[in-house]
Amino acid sequence: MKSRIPHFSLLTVAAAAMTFAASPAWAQLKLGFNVPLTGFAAADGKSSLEGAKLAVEQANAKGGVAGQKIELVVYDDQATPKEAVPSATKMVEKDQVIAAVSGSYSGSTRAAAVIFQRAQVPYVVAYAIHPDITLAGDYMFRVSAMGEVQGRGGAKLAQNLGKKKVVLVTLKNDFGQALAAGFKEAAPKLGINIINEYEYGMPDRQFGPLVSKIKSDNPDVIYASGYFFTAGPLVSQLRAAGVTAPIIGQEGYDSDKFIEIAGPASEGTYITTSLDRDSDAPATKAFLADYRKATNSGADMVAAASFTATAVAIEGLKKTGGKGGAALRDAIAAGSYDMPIGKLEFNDLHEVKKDIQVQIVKDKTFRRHSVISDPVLLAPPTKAK
Amino acid sequence: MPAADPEVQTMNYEISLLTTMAIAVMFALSLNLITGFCGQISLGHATFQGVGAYTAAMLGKAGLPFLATLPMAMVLAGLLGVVVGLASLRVRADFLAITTMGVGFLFVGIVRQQEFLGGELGISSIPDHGLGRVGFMALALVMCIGVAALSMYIKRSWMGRVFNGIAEDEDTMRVLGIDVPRYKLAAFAMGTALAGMSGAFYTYHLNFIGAESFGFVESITVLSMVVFGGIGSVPGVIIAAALLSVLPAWFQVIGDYKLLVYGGLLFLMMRFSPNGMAGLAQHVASTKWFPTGGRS
Amino acid sequence: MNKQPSGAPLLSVDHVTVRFGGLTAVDGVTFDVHEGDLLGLIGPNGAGKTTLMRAIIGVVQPTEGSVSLGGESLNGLPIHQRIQRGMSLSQQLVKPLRDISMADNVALAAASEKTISPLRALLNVSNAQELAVAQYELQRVGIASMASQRPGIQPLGVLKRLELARALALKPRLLLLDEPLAGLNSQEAHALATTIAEINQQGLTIVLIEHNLGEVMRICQRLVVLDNGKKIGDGEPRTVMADPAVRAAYLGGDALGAAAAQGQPSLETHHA
Amino acid sequence: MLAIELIAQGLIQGSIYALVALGLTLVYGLLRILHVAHAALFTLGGYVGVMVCNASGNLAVGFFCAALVSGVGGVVMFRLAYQPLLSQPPYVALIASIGLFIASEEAFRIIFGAQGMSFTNPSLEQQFVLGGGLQFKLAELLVMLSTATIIGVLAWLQSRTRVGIACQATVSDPQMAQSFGISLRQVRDINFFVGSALAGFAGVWVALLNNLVEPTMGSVPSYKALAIIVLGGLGSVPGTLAAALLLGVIEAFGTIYLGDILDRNAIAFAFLIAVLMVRPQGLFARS
Repeated sequence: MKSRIPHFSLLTVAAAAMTFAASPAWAQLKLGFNVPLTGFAAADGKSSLEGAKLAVEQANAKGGVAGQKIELVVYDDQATPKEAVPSATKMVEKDQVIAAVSGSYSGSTRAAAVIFQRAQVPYVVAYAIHPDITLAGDYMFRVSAMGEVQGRGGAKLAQNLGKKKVVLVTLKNDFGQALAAGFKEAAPKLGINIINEYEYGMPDRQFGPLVSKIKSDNPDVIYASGYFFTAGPLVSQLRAAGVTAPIIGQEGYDSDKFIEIAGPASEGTYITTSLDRDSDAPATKAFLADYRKATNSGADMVAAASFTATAVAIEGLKKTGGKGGAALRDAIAAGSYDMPIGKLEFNDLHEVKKDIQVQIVKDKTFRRHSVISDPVLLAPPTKAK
Repeated sequence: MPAADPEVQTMNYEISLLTTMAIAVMFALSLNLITGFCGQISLGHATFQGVGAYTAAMLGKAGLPFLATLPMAMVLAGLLGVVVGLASLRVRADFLAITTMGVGFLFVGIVRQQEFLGGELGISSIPDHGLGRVGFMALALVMCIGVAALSMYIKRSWMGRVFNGIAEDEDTMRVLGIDVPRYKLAAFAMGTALAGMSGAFYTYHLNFIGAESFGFVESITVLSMVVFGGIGSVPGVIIAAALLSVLPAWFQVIGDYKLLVYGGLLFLMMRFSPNGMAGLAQHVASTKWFPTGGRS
Repeated sequence: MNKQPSGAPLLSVDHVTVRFGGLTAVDGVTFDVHEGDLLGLIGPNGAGKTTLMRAIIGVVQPTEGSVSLGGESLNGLPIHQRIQRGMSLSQQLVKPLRDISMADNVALAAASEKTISPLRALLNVSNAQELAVAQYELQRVGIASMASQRPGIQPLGVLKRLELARALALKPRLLLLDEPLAGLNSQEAHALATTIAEINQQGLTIVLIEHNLGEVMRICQRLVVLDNGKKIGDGEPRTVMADPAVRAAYLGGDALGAAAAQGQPSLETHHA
Repeated sequence: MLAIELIAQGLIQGSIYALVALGLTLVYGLLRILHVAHAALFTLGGYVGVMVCNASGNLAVGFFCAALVSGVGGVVMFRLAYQPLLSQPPYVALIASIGLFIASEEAFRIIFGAQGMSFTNPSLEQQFVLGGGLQFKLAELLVMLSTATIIGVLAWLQSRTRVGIACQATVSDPQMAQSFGISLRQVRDINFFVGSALAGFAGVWVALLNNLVEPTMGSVPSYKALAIIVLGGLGSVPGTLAAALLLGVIEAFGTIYLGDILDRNAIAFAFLIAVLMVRPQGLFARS
């Protein structure tokens, strides 16, 4: 009754061969990079990798650091802690990276942070916003605003737009929750009344029930957290059901794909981000042009943040002449940087205090709307807290 | 933070890999008890690893030492296992897989909403187990060997023989006077308790857990390990779990095609050797080198 | 050596009725089985024999009436508890466990004390004692030579004997046989029927459902005849078969009925 | 008024579930295989629909090609993957199907890119305002309409035509059907083709509703459809339709009123497990 199993020793031989493949290592300045190339976060991973590669290519074009070329050692962590731990350990031990950059989400970055801190390898985080990351230790740096800070920025924007009744639509992951926490913290101080909050999961694309409930709430403004692949459908379904209240999003929306998916419904959507398309700052303009030339697609927030994090690490290496460890940590901490996402300076918790760029979608592209720079409201947490 | 002396430091990668392997083997063997020995297909086994992981994390943060959280993790996971076992007894055989899958989604759906379990942010800054990296790995390996030995013992005992009968034909076993429901519950209880243990080790290995790490994908992965190794075959499951758990790390070199190869391997193994590696080894042994034929 | 019917019956079936929706498969059947009997339960197809057997073994719960073993009612008990109380069933469709040897199949039945609970089963490993019992039962049903082989490659006759050996290994007080001779040629049927008769003479009470009237007439001391769920005959084989109601209901008055009426079944009897 | 809208949204989501689950019910009823890779055909349909529609500018052609390609894909998957495994225990086909599903998701990502695809000019966007402020996109109305017509036609085919009866006979007793001269291979091919085509068709609808197809769009349907065929009672077309619509409505109300206790998937499976505890054979199956 057992089916005849054909002779298949080929399968066992193939499995054995896999185990011995190893990557050759040359004497170069190795910069580690963990990024989700597969799994649910692969879309952001792709942009993040492009941004980091661009920064390394530009640096190598200008002669690298102290005569050595910089090599980006890329690991796919599928945005999960289970993959991030072995990747980070391997980067530290086998590849002996001199510094590392995170182009991944919070879950994997938090797990990797502990390992880089213990190995005293400076770790510059692009867009993962969980507070625990910089709390892991003094070798950790973050170039984008934390979730709570962006949330508070969103509340300030709602006040600037003169809106009173707001409905929160929160993506159920740490990014969404941090943004909601920030918004709820600032709203009462700014006279904004949160009439309702709804949650949705990462795989959700159809928001019919949510949209109907929001329509019945009839808010002045909607503060909805998400990424372009959730926000695109959400915004178009809100408009399709006749909800006209303005929608405030965040850096997760910040990609041309959002406009492509939501189509005409995306017109007039506000987002709090740190990449200003109409910026006249040379660094931003140059980055937008170089990125389009390198990938013939528009840059998004994730690419800009990853480019910035990589560039910050490289500038630190330039200052220490290629030396890592504590010297590199102090060099990065002390530096001030003019990057595509704004002028950056690290506070004692190695968080950055920078303004929030408000963009608005006007005839199918992101345009500058305003800048929010309230030093008190947008102050990142410091070590003391 | 004093830098660990360089010599030990370079071994951390292998140590963490070995620990990951030991935990994965423990977890796969625990499912092998339920699905391999007793024939009850579970598509939600990661739930019980999750119960063990969260129990250990909460108790650990409350001050209990790691070794004290271990038995508690096993007891709680085992209890939930019995409850799910009881529920699954009411359901038709071919619905069992889908019911256990439902339990898996319920677990993730409930845990990620509870604030005291850390909600979406999960639980972090779990105190260190205090055994040192090498000591923790050694303990994981010892427990893993213990579970393997227990599995081999059960397989040779009368319980193993009854499980094998239930897996093939429940009705015949009832006619032989076997209390089939109680045996199924015993398999569920033991399997889920051991899964809880692997969960406790998982927590202290990664010292950060979230509800997403015990979802449907993980339940499918561990079931694939058992089936890939050869359902019911203890050595087969051990090898498959060890290999597949660190495959992503080895496959870094293929990078982009990692999951494609993993899915392809699963399909090809099932298509050409349904009894997994154990079946393959048996087939190769019985024809090529031992023409007298081992067990056909 | 006809057994004197002792006082209390071993198995008593009291007004058992089984209804599925509108259909009444078994209708108020009552009969007793005494220690040492070899009772034939016969009737045309669809008479309700198998349903009655399933009500006795517990696969089906009777709508009315009760079944009791050794004076103790079995109503509501699951199958395994009825088996543990001394009842044993050899199924019509033989289903041995295919990836273990014939001896192991029988040993599994012989280990009933050790497998009474999962914990006790966990604490017991050795099967030497059970393999000895298996060897004895296989020898008793005449297939000891194939003890170490797999059931998968055996002919139906051997599998039927394996089923019987497995039922005996449970050391039952009452053995229920559901059409053991079905599918066998006449020599195999005759040999197996003889074995069944010998086992009965060694003291085991047996209830036999069977279509092979020749063998049933030969080895059974008593017959119960069912038709459309009702009992229409109970007593000595010859007197029961002579009863016109039985012949009319059962055989529709064709040739075989005539032979039975002459009272000389062509096969010699084994009544010692 | 909100309740009406929630029911309507539930029916829209339910229609998509029905189209996906229907194919699965036909396959499971026939072969007792947990065909997880069925969701890969849903994704394939989505991609083909968008590409053909963008290229030809005609949505109907997109739908037709998607259903056709997915249908053929289903039959090929049956012949290559499941046919040889029919004699094996059920978990073998399950794991083979899961392997196929994982590989297909990755293949979509590698071939079509991780960022997903959208319609160059999305159609069926026109708004319909019904009484009481109810506002729907044309696509939302049409998905319900087309699901109802398709399932009506299918139910009619199953009960009135020779092919339909042959399919039902094969589901209840394959050996008996074969003895009546029904070619099992033909019936299985038809069922796989129709079931997979429906999944491809549903893929295009989801692409229209969200204006987005992505490699992982099949992950939710891959397990939710399994819950639906269990609820609907295996192999029964009306049962599956009813279960799919009911689950859609329950999820619609659940996400609003139970949102902070359970997430969307947990609601669906809590409902499934509750039903199975009360009626082990499923909601609509005869016991």
